[in-house]
Amino acid sequence: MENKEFLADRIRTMEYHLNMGPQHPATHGVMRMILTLDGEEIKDVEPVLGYIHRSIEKMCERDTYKQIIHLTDRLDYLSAHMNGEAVALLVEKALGIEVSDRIRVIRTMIAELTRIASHLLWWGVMGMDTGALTTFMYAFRDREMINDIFEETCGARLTMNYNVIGGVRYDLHENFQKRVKEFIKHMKKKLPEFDRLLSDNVIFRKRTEGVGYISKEDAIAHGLNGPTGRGSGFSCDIRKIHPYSAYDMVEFDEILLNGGDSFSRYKVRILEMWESLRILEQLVDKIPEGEYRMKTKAVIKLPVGEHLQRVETARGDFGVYVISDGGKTPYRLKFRSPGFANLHGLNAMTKGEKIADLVVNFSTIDVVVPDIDR
Amino acid sequence: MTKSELKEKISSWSEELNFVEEGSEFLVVEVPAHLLRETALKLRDDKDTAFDYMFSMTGVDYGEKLGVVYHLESTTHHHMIEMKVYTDDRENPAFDTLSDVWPATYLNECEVYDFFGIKFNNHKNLRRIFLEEEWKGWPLRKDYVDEVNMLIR
Amino acid sequence: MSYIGDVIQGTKTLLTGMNVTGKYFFKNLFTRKDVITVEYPDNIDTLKMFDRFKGEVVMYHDENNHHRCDACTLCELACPNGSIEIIWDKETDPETGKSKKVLVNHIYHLEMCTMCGLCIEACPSDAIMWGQDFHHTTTDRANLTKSLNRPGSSVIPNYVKPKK
Amino acid sequence: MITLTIITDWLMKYMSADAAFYTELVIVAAIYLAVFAIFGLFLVWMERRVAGFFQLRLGPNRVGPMGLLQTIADALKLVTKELTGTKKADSYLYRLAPYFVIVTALMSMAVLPFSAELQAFDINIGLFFIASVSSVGVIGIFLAGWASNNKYSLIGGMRTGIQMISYELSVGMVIVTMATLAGSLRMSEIVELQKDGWFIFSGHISAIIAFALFMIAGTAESNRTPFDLVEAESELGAGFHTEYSGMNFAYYFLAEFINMFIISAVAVVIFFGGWLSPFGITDSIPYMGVFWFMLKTLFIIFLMMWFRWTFPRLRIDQLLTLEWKYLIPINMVNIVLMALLVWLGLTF
Repeated sequence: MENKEFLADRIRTMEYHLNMGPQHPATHGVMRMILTLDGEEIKDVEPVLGYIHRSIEKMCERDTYKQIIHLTDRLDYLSAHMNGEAVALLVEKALGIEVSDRIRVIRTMIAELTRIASHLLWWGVMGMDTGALTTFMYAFRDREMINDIFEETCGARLTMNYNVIGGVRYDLHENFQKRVKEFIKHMKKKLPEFDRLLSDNVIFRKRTEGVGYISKEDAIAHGLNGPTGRGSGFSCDIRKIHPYSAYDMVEFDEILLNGGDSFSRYKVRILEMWESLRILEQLVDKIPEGEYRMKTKAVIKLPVGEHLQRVETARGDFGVYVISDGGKTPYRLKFRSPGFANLHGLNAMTKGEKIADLVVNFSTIDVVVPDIDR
Repeated sequence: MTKSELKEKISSWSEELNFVEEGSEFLVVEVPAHLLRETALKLRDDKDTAFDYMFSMTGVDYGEKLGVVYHLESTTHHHMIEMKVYTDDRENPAFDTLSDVWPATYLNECEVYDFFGIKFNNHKNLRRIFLEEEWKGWPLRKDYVDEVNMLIR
Repeated sequence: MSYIGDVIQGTKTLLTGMNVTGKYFFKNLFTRKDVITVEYPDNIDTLKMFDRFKGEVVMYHDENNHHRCDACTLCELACPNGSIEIIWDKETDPETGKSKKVLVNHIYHLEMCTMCGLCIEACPSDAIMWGQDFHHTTTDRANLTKSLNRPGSSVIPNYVKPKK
Repeated sequence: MITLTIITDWLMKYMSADAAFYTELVIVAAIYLAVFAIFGLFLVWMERRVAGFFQLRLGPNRVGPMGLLQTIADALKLVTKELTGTKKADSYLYRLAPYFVIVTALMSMAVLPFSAELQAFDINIGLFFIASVSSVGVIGIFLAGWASNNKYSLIGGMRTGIQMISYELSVGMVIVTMATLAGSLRMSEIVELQKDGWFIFSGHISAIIAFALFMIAGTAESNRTPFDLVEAESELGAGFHTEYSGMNFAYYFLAEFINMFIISAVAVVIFFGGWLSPFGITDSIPYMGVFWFMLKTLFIIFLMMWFRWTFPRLRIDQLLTLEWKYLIPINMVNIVLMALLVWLGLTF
């Protein structure tokens, strides 16, 4: 007993700080985390942000509503379409513009394709973060097909800037339906392969199951949303709760898993790809005829007051909040970014786990840094 | 609950709460700064309101006043409310932190402090989260001037 | 015996994974069929971009070196980033005697352009449009500032704006 | 003792026996160094091409035929790079560490029997020599982690200690298992014994289990995915060699591949009959053994590459769980099983 006290007095461990980032392969961009570590065990995670802050909210106060949309592409570039859709929907709602069914369906289809593309990229990177480097190229092979669809119809592969107020910029390309059908067929073959390669792998299971647990109550309190929140059983799919565009026209399930660990969050995204395919399948043959772009005024002024529009991006609950003073530009515009909220959950998930778990958890909350550093 | 039911419910808590129904699709509660924590706790814990999900927190510069807008949602009832709080003090604005009521506000409060200079009392680690510590001024305030980097049209 | 069961099950999942990657390996080793990358500078001649591809903004010139821009500056106003500057001059029309704007230089800052397309949409006479070229790499930023109207070009005589 | 007698005989014509002996040592060492530096580069190229095919890419194919000269170009680039280091690093240990790793890697080369005629140093404890020498290499990695004065390196270095000490055990136990079957530790003798049947077949189930265990432990020994916690790109940046640049970095890189080669070569010797050709088809041709030895070794290396480009990485505690809860107990049972097989004469 005496000996034990003697040792405890002289041999002690010391907590130390480790700077993870801004140049680190696991931070998915320029982000920095200050870790407080005891050996390899994490005591605290404090994110330090702002390395690519561009002050988009301030720029929006300067720009007209038409010009804002192209800035939203640069927020969460993997859900570029959905971000733009949020602004377009907000302005349409405020001005009372009824868009045609064709526009709604086109927007929904592009949004679901974007969601699959985003989840595919996430899947590839998730594999890389756990050390399986090959997943990345497999994911990019399939993502390439979506990017080709986008390029043909929207003119760009990533920051498409396809939304305009009152519709979309171009009509669908004549090859669109054919390509989407091809993609659905291809993807249905490849998704089970993803499971065989990574999801079922015993090492991967061990790395993710039971790691980074966060309960439903904590998830809600920390504001986790999107697939991250749904992995904890928090029903937060805006497509279901506040349907917009064509989501009330299609059948799909909100994926809810109650595990709360990294594997649940992983599985939610995999299953969401299946759901997105299901939505695409329902819509691809039934794109209604109609206008692809409604006529709008040359100068758009929102009525005085406050406007809020929420959409479900690939990362979660994206919100645009505009305070208008009746002018051409918003008085104050706030982008509620899903990644920023999810990032805060990281600390709660990771405390007491190892560095390797931090990397996995960080990967499963799927942040895109420009989305956080708006 | 609908807008009017919410109003009825919340107005019974205190007479100092002010309600606005125009200009927004949600009910807006204007809370005096000293009642902020108390109201927030009630909004979260009362079974009929149960606003457990802090959706968004926005700092706003209204000209003379500075304010913070909280968008709250209930995950059980799926209703939303806007909670607003103002201060006239532009030199040293401060509110109570809500980071223990809704942990989601923790980083958001840092963001509001960073851009508007609104302090949050009792916040564990209030810092400039996006800008560097040496940055002068509060960029999203309307009176912020940066002649070098800002392109004004 | 969950211990032995675990070992067997684990090994099985590992072998399934190896099966997936192995198939691609041998297919690529012998046929290169699943290779998805392209050898970029080699395929430069066959590489064709989609019609709607947004590579850069270009100005339409016809065979007589005429363009359709009458320097109305709507594109300059529409641009969110200030990537377009239009330098114009006043000139008297010899036929009607009225003075009108004439384009001197349509300066396009490619380095600031975000390909949002608002300028092309704003243009009432379809003078500017998307170009499909994407080889913008250069060693000097100054090379990215371009003049869209060709030297010596002029507006199409008696051009009437289409009504939008 | 089978040795490189041709060189000795040739040298004897020009100088005394003693001088010839020492000159021979120098010449053989120089040849080995040169050949294995080149071979290491070849392995790097092979890894990149193989990775390319696994990942639906082509891999390096521009420099030289099939990109074969790519790694030479890379090595030239690395030679010309500045050697950087941190200010507060322990500069003596920092410079020393890479040599520890590369020298021990090359030392193990000496005992490998490439063919019946080609073996530099045939001692009667060959397998034991390899096991002990390769465990010295860990000190180099340890030193690198400590001396770099970088926390990422330090964590990487600490992980190495844990990992190497654990997995040395498994490798050793597999060697014990196979030595039970062979009854010898001399490399050339082990190979000769397999003339009637490679040990992987003659050892029944026990040898197959031993082979699986050896592959796992061997992959861990050479710090490759799924056991590359030491470098763990997504966690530690580059782990113990974060602060190294230029040639110092290249030594680590080369050592990794040479270690991989040694592990594979040992596997070939104790399981797949070393230089022996299948069914003895070319056994009468001298030096043909080199071809078979290399072919088998490359196949095992390919297997390790296959692991690397398929599996995710383990966590440090899972790494230890795997070793102490699975590999060691199975290994122990396997030794008993093998002993029984040998005792009962059930081997071929």
